[in-house]
Amino acid sequence: EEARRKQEHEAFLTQFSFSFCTEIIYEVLDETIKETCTSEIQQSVNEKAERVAKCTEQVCTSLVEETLKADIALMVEEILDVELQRIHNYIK
Amino acid sequence: MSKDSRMRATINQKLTEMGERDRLKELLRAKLTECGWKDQMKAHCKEVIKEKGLEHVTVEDLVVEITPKGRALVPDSVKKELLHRIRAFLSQHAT
Amino acid sequence: MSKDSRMRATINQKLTEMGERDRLKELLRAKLTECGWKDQMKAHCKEVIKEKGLEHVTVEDLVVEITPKGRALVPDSVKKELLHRIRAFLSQHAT
Repeated sequence: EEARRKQEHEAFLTQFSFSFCTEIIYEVLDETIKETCTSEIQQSVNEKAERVAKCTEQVCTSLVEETLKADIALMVEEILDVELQRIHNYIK
Repeated sequence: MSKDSRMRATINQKLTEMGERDRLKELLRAKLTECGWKDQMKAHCKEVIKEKGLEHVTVEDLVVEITPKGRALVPDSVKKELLHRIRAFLSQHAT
Repeated sequence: MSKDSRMRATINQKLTEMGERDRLKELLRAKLTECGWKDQMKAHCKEVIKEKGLEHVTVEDLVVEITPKGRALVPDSVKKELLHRIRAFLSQHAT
């Protein structure tokens, strides 16, 4: 009787160990996966925000550069024209 | 309540009260990091986000998507070690 | 094409398609006139011509000569306002 009880107890412990082990694994996996997903999405959101900020600044700089380039060229042409005209008039 | 259920409840209580439950969880977390499982999960998350596009994926979607792989990738050695430790605790405290 | 290039292309496309790029350039021109940038640049240009002699300068030379000063003289407040306006536009038209 004692041996039978002992055997039954052992079988119970084996079965309990397996189910408890699975329970712990699932619990930890669920928690860790949720944490990982949350932090990865957050990281992607932050990276995207940083990229948008950086690229917006670059676009702004290129827009300023483009405008300056065009306006400076135009201004120089106008000033040179006026100066040349002034000299022509003087020579005449 | 059957005898088995009572016994299960008692052992569960003991595992929690003695802090073994938390220690086992910590051990598992450490092992998952150590064996590279966590890095694999991060990489898989990145892939899914890239594939679906950040604006089309929620935390819940991502969890659903990566959980099967997460379960499959837990090394047998880690499971065995955990089981071994549970058995050792039980043989000390569940006689 | 890198992620950054794609992002810049998208921003530029959005600004161009909706006419905002031209409006921003106009705003910049107005601000530059308002803050005296244009007058300073004209004066600087005339100085260079006087210094080098009209017969020794071309449009290209002059542009190269005065552009660095032109860049340096754009007030930070103007650049900031422009950047702020681009950000506001993008957040209003975010998809």
